[in-house]
Amino acid sequence: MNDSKINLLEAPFELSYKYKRSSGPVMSKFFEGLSQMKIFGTKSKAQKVFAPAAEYDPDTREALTEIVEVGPGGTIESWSWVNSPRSHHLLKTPFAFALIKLDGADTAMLHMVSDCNESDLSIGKKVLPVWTENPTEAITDINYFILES
Amino acid sequence: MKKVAVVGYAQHKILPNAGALNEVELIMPVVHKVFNDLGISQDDIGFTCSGSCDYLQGAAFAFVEGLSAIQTSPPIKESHVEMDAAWALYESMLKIKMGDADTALIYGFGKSSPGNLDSIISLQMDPYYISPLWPDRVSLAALQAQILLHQKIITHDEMMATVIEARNNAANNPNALLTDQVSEDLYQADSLISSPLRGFDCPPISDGASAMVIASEDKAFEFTDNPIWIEGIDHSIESSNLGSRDLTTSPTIQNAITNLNLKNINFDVAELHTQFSHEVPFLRKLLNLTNVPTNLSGGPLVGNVMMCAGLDAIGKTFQSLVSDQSDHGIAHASSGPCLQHNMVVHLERHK
Amino acid sequence: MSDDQAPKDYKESFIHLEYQYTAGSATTTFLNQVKEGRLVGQACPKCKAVYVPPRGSCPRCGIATSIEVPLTDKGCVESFTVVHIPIPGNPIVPPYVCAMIRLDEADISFLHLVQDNEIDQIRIGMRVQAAWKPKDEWTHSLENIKWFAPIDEPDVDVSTLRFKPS
Amino acid sequence: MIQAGVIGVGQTNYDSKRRDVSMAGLVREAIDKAMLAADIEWDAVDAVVLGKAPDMFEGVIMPELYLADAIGAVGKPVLRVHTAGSVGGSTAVIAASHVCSGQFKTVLTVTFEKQSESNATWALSPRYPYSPHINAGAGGYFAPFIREYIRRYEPPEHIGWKVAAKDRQNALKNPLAHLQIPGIDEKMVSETPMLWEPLRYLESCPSSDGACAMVITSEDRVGSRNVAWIRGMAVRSEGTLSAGRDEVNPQGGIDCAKDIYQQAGIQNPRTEIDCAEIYVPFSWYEPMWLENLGFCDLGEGWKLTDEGVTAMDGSLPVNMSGGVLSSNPIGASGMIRFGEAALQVMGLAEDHQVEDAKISMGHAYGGAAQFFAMWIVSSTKD
Repeated sequence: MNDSKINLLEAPFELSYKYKRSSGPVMSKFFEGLSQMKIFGTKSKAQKVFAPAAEYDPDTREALTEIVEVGPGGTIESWSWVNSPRSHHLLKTPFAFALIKLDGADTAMLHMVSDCNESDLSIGKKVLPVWTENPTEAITDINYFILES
Repeated sequence: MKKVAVVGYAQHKILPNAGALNEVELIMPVVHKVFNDLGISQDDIGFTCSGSCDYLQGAAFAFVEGLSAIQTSPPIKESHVEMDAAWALYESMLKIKMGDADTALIYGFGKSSPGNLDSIISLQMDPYYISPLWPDRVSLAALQAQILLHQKIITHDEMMATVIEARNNAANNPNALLTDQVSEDLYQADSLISSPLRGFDCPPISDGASAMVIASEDKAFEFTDNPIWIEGIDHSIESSNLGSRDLTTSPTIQNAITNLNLKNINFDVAELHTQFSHEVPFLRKLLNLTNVPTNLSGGPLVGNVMMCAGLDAIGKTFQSLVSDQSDHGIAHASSGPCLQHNMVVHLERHK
Repeated sequence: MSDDQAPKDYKESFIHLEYQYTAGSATTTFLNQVKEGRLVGQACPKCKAVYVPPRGSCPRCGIATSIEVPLTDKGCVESFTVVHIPIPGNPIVPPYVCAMIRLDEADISFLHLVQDNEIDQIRIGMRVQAAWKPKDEWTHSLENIKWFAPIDEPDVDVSTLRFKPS
Repeated sequence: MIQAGVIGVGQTNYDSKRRDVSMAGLVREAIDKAMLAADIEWDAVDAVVLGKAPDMFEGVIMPELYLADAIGAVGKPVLRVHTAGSVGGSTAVIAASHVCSGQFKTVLTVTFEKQSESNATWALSPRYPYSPHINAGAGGYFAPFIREYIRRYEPPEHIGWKVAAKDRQNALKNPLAHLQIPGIDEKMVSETPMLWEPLRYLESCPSSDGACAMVITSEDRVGSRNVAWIRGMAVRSEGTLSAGRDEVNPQGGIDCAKDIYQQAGIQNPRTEIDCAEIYVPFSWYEPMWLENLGFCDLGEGWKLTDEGVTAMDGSLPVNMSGGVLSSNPIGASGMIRFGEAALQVMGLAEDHQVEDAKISMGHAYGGAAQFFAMWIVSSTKD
C-alpha cells in the first residue's frame, strides 16, 4: 500500500544447529576407514564399485553391503575452480571442487583439490588425498586432494 | 482420463530484494491478477496447490504463511509441495484427471534475497558425504559444464551466445530482473565464479511469485476461448549419487522424449528451466530444439525465482502459444544439482 | 568433558546459515506503531474483520487488509495455558501463563503472557490490559508489552466473540 | 474414478533414536517391508511419493533429491509433499491420486522423520527478529484450544488421563510402538508432571524416529492380493489467522469428514465405521475430534471416551496401534494412521486387530488445527 513511504524493518538472524548424524552400518565403515586413512567403497552384485561406500545402487536399487577398499589415489572426472572462496567454503585459498574416481571404483566422489593452480588441472589428472591430523570419522578427514607429482 | 488445459497465468515482477513484501504480499497480487484476467474467484477453484521452500526464508512452514493470501473460508481443498511449483501443477493435474476437481489454482513463491542461496542449496546434497563440504550451487553446476565442454557437447561460444541472447530477449519481458545487454567483450571480461562459469553464466538472486489456473476439458472454455492443452507431461529423477551419474547426458530427459513421443513434433517455442548458461545448449541438443526459439522470456538467466522458475517456464510457454497463435510449445522444469530431476511439458493450442 | 570421553553414537554436523529478515509492509507499519505504544490493526474491506497483528491479508476473503484500525490495549483472555516446562530458547522461567489475548474490537487473538499474583485466578473471559515496559525501552516488538494484567471489569462470555461477517 | 487400494503397509519400529540407521536406511526399512507385504518388485513401481514435515528438522533441503536412490525412485517420477503435521495423511491421498487419475498403476509412498538427528522444538522456534519470546512449543499452542473445549462442555478432568492410558495400553499390543509402558493406567498418567495445563507429561506425544510406507495399486493390478480399498479420501485447509475460525471444532475437519463419508456412502459414521486411527497428539484431542468428525454431537465426545466406546473392546475402537500418543515420527505420523486403518480392514493388525473390522478411517491434521487429510478404507470394493 505505502511501501515507498515506510522504512522497512530489517535485522539479521542466524540458523545455527549441530545436527547429530547417524551413519548406519555402511557409512560407518566408510568413516571408520577414513580415520585410518583408508577409503572404502561398496560392491554391487554386478561387481560395480561405488566409492564413497553407497548404501544403495541407484539402478538395480539393491542395498549394498559388500565393503571393498579403493584408492587412495584417483582420477579427476570433472572439476570447478573456485578462485575466490566464499564465506561458507572450508578452504580459504583457491581450490577446486572435483569429482574424483578413486582407483578401483566405478563411480566418483565429490571432494576438493588444492595446493595447485587452476592451469594444472584437467580431466584425467591423477590425485592423492591429504589426510587430516585429527580425524573425526567424517568426510573432512580428507582435507582435500592434491595432484600426483 | 480428462484432458487438462492451462487457462491463465500471472507473474509478479521479479525483484532483486522484495523486502517490502512478505509472502502474502507477493502472492496475493498474482493470484488476483490471474483471477481477474479470467473473471473468476477462489469460489471457482476446485483444488489449490503451491510450491515453496522453507529454507529460502529460514522459517519452517513458510507455505502456511503464504496460504493467508488465499481465500480459505469456506475451507478449501489444498496441498503443498516442497518443490518447484511446476510439481504443484503436476499434482493439481492428477486431481483434475481423477475427477476430484475441475479447476485448480497453482502458485509458487520464493525469496532468495534474505539468505545466502549458495550455502543454503548445499543442504540439498547428501548430508553425510557431501553437504559437510559445503559445495555451492554454482560449483556443482560448473562440474557438469566442465564435462560438457571437455566432451565438446557444448562450447564456450554457445554459453556466451546464450547469455547475450537471454539479455536481448529480456527486453521483451516486462517482468525480467536483468535487462542490460551483454556484449562479447563484457562477457569475456567477467570473472569466473566457479570455472568454467562466469557471473553472467549464473542466474540472479531473485524474489517473486507466480500463479496459474488450469481446468478440465469440461470447464476450460467457460474461462477462455484460448485454452492451451497439457498434451503431455512427464517427470523423473536421477540418482542422488552425483558421482555415479553420467553428466554428459540426461536419462530423465530421454525418458520424457520417449514417454511423450516428442521426436516428431515441430515445436514453435520452448522455455527451459535452465539456471546456468551451459544448460541451454545442452538441453536444446538433447530435446532437438536447436532450431526452435528458446527462452524468449530470457529464462532464468534474467530472473530466477526459486520454487517458481519451473512453473514460469510453463507459464511463459502458455503465454507464447496464446499470443503468437502458434501450436506446439515445450516447457521444462528442473530440480536438484546438475539437472537431477526434470519435467517436460508439451503444451498445444488446438486449432 | 566427560561427555566427550563417552563414545558418541552419532557424528556432529554443524549447519550455520545467516539471513536478513525483512518485516514486510504490514508488519513494519504495525511495529512502527507498537514502538510508539499504540496497537493498530487492519480491517478487511470486504468482511470488516479486524486483524491484529496484521499480516496484510484477510484469509477469509483472500484480499488485502487496507483499513487501519486503532485499538485499545484492553481485551480479554480467549483461552490460555499455564506453561510448566522450560522451552529451548525461551528465557521466561516457568510456570507462566501463555494466553490467547483478544483485544476489544479485534476479530482474532494473539498469544501473549498474562501475569497475576494468583495464577489460579486466571480464567477464560477475564478482562486484561497491557502492562507496558517503560517508554525508553520500547522497540519494534510486542515485547514492549511485558504482559497483560487483569483489570477490574466483568468477565466476557467468549462464545459471543466469534466473528460474524457483516 | 479408477478404484485403488492399499496392498502393502510397511513400518519401522518407532523409537526415540534410531541411531542404527541413516535417514536413507530408515526410509528403506519401511519400504522393504511394504513391498514385501505387497509382494511386488521394483519394476512394478511406477512412481514414488515422499512426505515429511519441515526440511529444517533434519537439515536436508528437498530430501527426495538425496533419498532418490534409497527410495528406489531413480528413473521414476517422485513428488515431495509437505503440509505440516497432516503431511503423512496428505501424502497418502496424493499417492492414491496418482493411481486414481489413471496416470499410474502402482505407486510407492513413504513418509518419515528422524528427529534424533535434530530437534523439532529448535527447528520450529528459532529466534526471529521482532518476535516476542512467547513460543511455548506445540503443547503450549494447543493447550488453550483444549481448555476452551473443557470450558464449553465441562467434561471431568480424568478424560484426558483416560485417553492417554488407553492409547498406551493399546501400544503394548503393538510391538512397533515407541512408548511401551507396562502397567500404564489413568492414575499413572495423572501423577506425571504438568507441562501445559491441562496437559500432563503422559498426555503428550513423544518425539520419535520412524518411517511408514505403503504400496497403492489400481483395481486391475490387485490380483489375488489382500487389499484395503480406498472408498473415500479428501483434504481441507483453512488459513491460520482467519477471523471466525473455530480452532476447537474447525470447519475444515467437519467438511473433510463429510466429504469422505459421502464418497464412501456412509450415512452414520458412528455405526458404520468399525474403527478409526485419529491423529491425537494430546489426549484431549480424542473427544474433540470425535465431535468434529461427526461420530457424535458436540459436547458428547468425552462421553464416548468415558464410556469406553473408543477402547479396544468398545464399539468404536480408536487408535488401536497406540496412536500418535505412543509413536510420533512427525512426518510419518499421519501416514501411520492411514496405514493402520488399512491393516485393520486387511485383517493384518495382529495383536491390536479389531475383530471383523470391515470399514475403518484414517485421519491426520496439522498446522494450527487447519490442515486435514482423511480416508475411509474397506475390505470390500463397494
